[in-house]
Amino acid sequence: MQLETSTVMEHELAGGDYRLLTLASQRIADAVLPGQFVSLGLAAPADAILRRPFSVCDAGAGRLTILYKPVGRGTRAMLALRAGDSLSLLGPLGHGFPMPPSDAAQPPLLPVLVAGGYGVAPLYLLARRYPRRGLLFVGGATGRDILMTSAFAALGWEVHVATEDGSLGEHGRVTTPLDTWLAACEVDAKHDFFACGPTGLLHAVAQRAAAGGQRAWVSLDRHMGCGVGACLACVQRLNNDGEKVWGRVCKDGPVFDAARIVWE
Amino acid sequence: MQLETSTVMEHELAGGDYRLLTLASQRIADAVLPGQFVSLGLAAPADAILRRPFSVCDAGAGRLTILYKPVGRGTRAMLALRAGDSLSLLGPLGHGFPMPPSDAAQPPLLPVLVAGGYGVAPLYLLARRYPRRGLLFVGGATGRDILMTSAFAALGWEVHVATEDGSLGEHGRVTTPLDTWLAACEVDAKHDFFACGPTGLLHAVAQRAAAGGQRAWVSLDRHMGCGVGACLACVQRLNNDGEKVWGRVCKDGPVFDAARIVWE
Amino acid sequence: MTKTAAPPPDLAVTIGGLRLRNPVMVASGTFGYGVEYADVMPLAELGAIVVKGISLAPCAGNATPRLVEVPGGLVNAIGLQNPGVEGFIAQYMPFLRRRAVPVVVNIWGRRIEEYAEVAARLDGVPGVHALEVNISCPNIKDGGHVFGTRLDAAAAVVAAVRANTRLPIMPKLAPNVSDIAAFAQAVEAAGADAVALINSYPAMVIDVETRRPVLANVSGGLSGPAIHPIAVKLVYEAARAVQIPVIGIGGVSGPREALEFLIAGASAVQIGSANFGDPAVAGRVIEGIADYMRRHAMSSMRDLIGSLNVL
Amino acid sequence: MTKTAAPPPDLAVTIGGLRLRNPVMVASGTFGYGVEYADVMPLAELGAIVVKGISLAPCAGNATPRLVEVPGGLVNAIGLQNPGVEGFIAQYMPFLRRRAVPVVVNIWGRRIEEYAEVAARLDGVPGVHALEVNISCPNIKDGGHVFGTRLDAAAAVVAAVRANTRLPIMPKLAPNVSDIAAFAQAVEAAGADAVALINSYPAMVIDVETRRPVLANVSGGLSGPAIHPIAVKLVYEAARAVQIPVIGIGGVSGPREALEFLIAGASAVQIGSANFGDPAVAGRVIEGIADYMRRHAMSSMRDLIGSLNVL
Ligand SMILES: Cc1cc2nc3c(=O)[nH]c(=O)nc-3n(C[C@H](O)[C@H](O)[C@H](O)COP(=O)(O)OP(=O)(O)OC[C@H]3O[C@@H](n4cnc5c(N)ncnc54)[C@H](O)[C@@H]3O)c2cc1C
Ligand SMILES: Cc1cc2nc3c(=O)[nH]c(=O)nc-3n(C[C@H](O)[C@H](O)[C@H](O)COP(=O)(O)OP(=O)(O)OC[C@H]3O[C@@H](n4cnc5c(N)ncnc54)[C@H](O)[C@@H]3O)c2cc1C
Ligand SMILES: Cc1cc2nc3c(=O)[nH]c(=O)nc-3n(C[C@H](O)[C@H](O)[C@H](O)COP(=O)(O)O)c2cc1C
Ligand SMILES: Cc1cc2nc3c(=O)[nH]c(=O)nc-3n(C[C@H](O)[C@H](O)[C@H](O)COP(=O)(O)O)c2cc1C
Ligand code: FES
Ligand code: FES
Repeated sequence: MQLETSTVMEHELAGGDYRLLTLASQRIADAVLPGQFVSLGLAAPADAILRRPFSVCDAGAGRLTILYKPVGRGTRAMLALRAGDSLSLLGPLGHGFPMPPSDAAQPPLLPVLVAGGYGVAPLYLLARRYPRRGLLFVGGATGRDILMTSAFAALGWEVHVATEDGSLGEHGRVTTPLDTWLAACEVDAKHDFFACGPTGLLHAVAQRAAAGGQRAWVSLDRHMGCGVGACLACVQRLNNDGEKVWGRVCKDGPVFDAARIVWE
Repeated sequence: MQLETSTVMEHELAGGDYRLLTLASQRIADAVLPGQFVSLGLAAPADAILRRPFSVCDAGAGRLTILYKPVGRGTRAMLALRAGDSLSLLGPLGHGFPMPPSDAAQPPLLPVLVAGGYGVAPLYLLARRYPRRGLLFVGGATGRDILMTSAFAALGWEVHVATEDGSLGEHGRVTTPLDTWLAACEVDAKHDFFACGPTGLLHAVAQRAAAGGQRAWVSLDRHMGCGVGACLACVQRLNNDGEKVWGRVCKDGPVFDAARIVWE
Repeated sequence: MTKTAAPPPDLAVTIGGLRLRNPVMVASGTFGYGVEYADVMPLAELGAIVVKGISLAPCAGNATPRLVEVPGGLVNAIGLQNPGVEGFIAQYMPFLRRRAVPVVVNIWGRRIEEYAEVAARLDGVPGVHALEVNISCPNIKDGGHVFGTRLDAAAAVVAAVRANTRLPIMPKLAPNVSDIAAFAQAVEAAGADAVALINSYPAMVIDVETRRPVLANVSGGLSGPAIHPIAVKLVYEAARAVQIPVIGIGGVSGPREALEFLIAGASAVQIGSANFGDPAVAGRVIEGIADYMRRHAMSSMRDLIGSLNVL
Repeated sequence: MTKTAAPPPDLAVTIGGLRLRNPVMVASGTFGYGVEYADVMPLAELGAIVVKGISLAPCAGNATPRLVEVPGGLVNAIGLQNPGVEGFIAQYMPFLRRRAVPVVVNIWGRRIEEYAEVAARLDGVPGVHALEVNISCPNIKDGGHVFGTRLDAAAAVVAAVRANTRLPIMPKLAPNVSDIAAFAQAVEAAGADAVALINSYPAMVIDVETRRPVLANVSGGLSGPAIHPIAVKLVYEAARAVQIPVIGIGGVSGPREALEFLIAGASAVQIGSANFGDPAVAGRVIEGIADYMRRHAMSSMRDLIGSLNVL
């Protein structure tokens, strides 16, 4: 974990209301692993106390990109950031997705990514670094919430889209194309799920993984205080060998084995 | 008094750190009199509660200009204002300088303006509207604090400059050229003083006016709450026929007859 | 979002027998005597105006500086400068009487007898609709605040005022107590028709360069958004403790904060410091409450007041 | 501005016999157990670290949501989640002992005997330098806060802890009392070595759209810049009332707020919520105090502490 003063390099529309913000980073960009996040210290609004957490969408060579959606005071203030502006960057934070060693004897299982909205962000870094290509299932309310699909396709990943209003891809939730695909899989086919998005989506993936005897890794989104494990604001109930314990989403997660999560 | 949503038309450097900010105003610009002020409601910083008061430096034809110096949180945030930005404008506020009726039988006395720093602001509007030309004595710490002198000169006013570091005009306080001029005046010459600037300057003018049996009008600068006379934050001790009373600088002033002020 | 068919929501509330067209008042000391802001905030649109604190004799207030801005708030120590009750009636009531706005007079004293006397003088004055009894001003050395932090003293002031007026009376409570419910109950038992809270919170600002207090009075009262979450908690507790209406004050700067108070159990709210930043804020708050009620299909304030769902 | 010739100012202070290299601590509950922030804020630079509140048995804390941001502050209701005193010693003390930082353990209980027992277990644990006795947590239903708002209970807790430890003890006072001086004096008389104030202020936030409290615990504690002017007043009053050192807490987010506390009479300060926004804030505050002392030609903290000039 490092604290850097970082400079905005690029800030561009990513589709819909979403923005891609690229920051210069001396050390965090090189250290970050897929599924980890950073927290931004913003100068505005002046009465905001907390940093804002964002998954790292892409990183390397002294650059780090996040994909964000303006939803509240902090993210709306971020819209005013321009190239050259500086902000405080803390990271990498938390534990990301488990990555198979690239030199493993066994090839990794087929990776199946499931995303909603800005959930594609950590999955894109995963796709870039994963030793095997796989599939991305991505859903959203409308076509405006479907982001970065061509970037995944450019990496050679197979992309399936669903929107609730049917404006892009299949009509329905992301589980519609996912279930179609699962039904067509061989009965004993093994794959690993990686998911990021709204809780309902994560839960749906966890259920399918459990039903099929597969593993699923889900990235949780909780309102955070410190982002580093110190304040205990972001806790999530986990199963710990039958006992229920609190996990800190910021430090013990944000990525958890879906089987450990107590869904409420 | 009106409350308007106003738009920034121009925002330019006025010399030194000072800025001239010109706002579109439907009604306040036409109603304002020399020495009155407006208060700006700023969106940033988000945790600022109060509006910020500024003398009106120029006004007319739907435009209103203030001259300001960035000194604190609010005025520094104002530096970011760009043409097209909107802000809330309240005014005209307070009572300004007494203006002789332009159709009076008697010509008005010679107006002698004395200013320090942004004190030139209300005096410029006065100079523009006064039925008789006169003199401006303006002082500051350095030449960077001497503003708008060519604008006064262009109106045909005689300008005397003094700086404490001698970098522009005479070396010393504004009272140096003022006293030289006063000494050269005929003994029974009558003139009216109008002053705006730091309290020491106002007091010095008041003393000279009293000594010479002249009238002096001084514009006070007090930290304000409401700016409209409601909160009683900005009060100043005044002599009221021997009795000491509070005057509200925002409502009963900011311009007062110097003879009424209890200098402390 | 607006259901155009539905009749407009009725914002009227009744506080101690006094009917207000809406639950939004402007708070004492922040709106002068109404005349100062009348150009930009039509008084007739307000639920009520609470005027600056009035005492028996004229009061000069504190030395200056009297006010300082802090992040998210103000600290003030005006010191209750006012023209005295007779001066107030003579100078300001003629103007206020001509406006269709209920006038609540905020009163204070250094001794209980002073409160009683001010109340007596205001009883029957045309245009005065209610008395807000300030037992919580942090800015006068003697009296004022001590009444608001001692149960017996608080009750005694209210009883004395009660005995001297037929007007509805609403004591204004101090926030810096451990058990606000006890104070609300004490003044209810002493005859209050409603209870208003909170006054500004005792606070202090130091100029570190000069190592002097910024305010001439050394300390003052904190108001504004900074104290709002504290006020919501106190209003919630007070509203659960008494039968009389509660008036929520502290940090209202838009419809959201007003709605929080109402949902927590307040029957009305007051806007203080926010008037300085936006003189028309009261109008915005009234409109915002009406919009909210339309969106949530509420027809009267009964649907809103105390509608907090705890669980 | 810096006088290069002058020797560097000495920031050391002594709190109840414990010597701190500077007066800047990090506050309980906002810096975990040190390990969480150690990468970015070297622990050895701190005056001391105050760890998250520790109870006798492990405590699960409250349901979520536990924290909400408000303008100028936070409202939290973590509910004192902690691994219990033995868990704390086993899990965190080995790490902390290896760091050259004084460790202050914040302790709490639901009954006086629990406080006493936690204190006894920590007495003699290597690396534990002092106990901060939390009698003011607004977030647990029973115990905690009630001790901080009743004089006799506050004194009783402190006396019980005193009887069970040789470590310096510093009770942490509740802000929502009318007479902070009385509480400071009561705990001083009961054997406190120093007194820390303030804890977060009881507060509440309502989601107006759902008409539910935002926090699962219904209410929580307000911290951050919003409460700073309140804390300065309370620290000023406490410091004038007692002989023992006072530790100022509440809204420190830079050198200026820390200096206000010190000038008002605090011998040390704690930084809480501001750690979340800037994990290196404590370093900035320490540096800022040193700069200030250089600019004002102060050589030791004696020149600064209580230097307020009230005419
Ligand atoms: C690990 C992680 C990764 C993330 N990655 C991304 C990402 O890649 N891209 C992205 O766009 N966003 C991401 N987010 C979400 C992002 O952090 C938030 O959108 C952002 O913090 C919102 O800040 P704001 O100031 O705009 O909104 P705020 O104004 O702070 O709040 C937005 C909304 O949340 C509500 N809210 C605020 N605090 C709480 C609380 N304590 N409890 C309940 N509700 C609350 C508010 O009422 C409001 O409706 C991530 C979050 C986490 C935890
Ligand atoms: C009638 C009038 C006319 C004015 N005209 C002009 C003008 O034409 N041009 C111009 O540049 N300025 C003018 N001013 C001054 C201008 O209003 C201030 O410079 C501005 O409000 C500062 O705001 P800020 O947020 O930048 O500073 P702030 O950060 O609010 O404060 C600046 C300084 O003042 C101190 N301060 C703040 N509040 C108080 C208080 N209550 N008591 C004591 N000290 C305090 C602060 O500590 C700081 O040092 C005028 C003021 C008045 C009253
Ligand atoms: C400048 C100022 C003057 C005040 N004067 C009075 C007063 O005379 N009587 C009174 O009861 N309250 C007075 N108050 C307190 C307010 O009425 C109100 O209770 C407090 O400011 C909290 O509300 P707010 O956060 O909306 O400002 C004053 C507040 C301010 C800021
Ligand atoms: C998330 C959080 C957790 C806290 N936990 C504790 C605690 O366990 N024990 C305690 O005495 N104070 C606790 N506090 C209070 C702080 O130590 C401090 O007194 C308060 O936050 C005021 O300081 P600040 O304004 O600098 O945050 C906590 C505060 C926060 C914000
Ligand atoms: S956000 Fe503080 S522990 Fe997770
Ligand atoms: S600033 Fe409020 S009365 Fe002058």
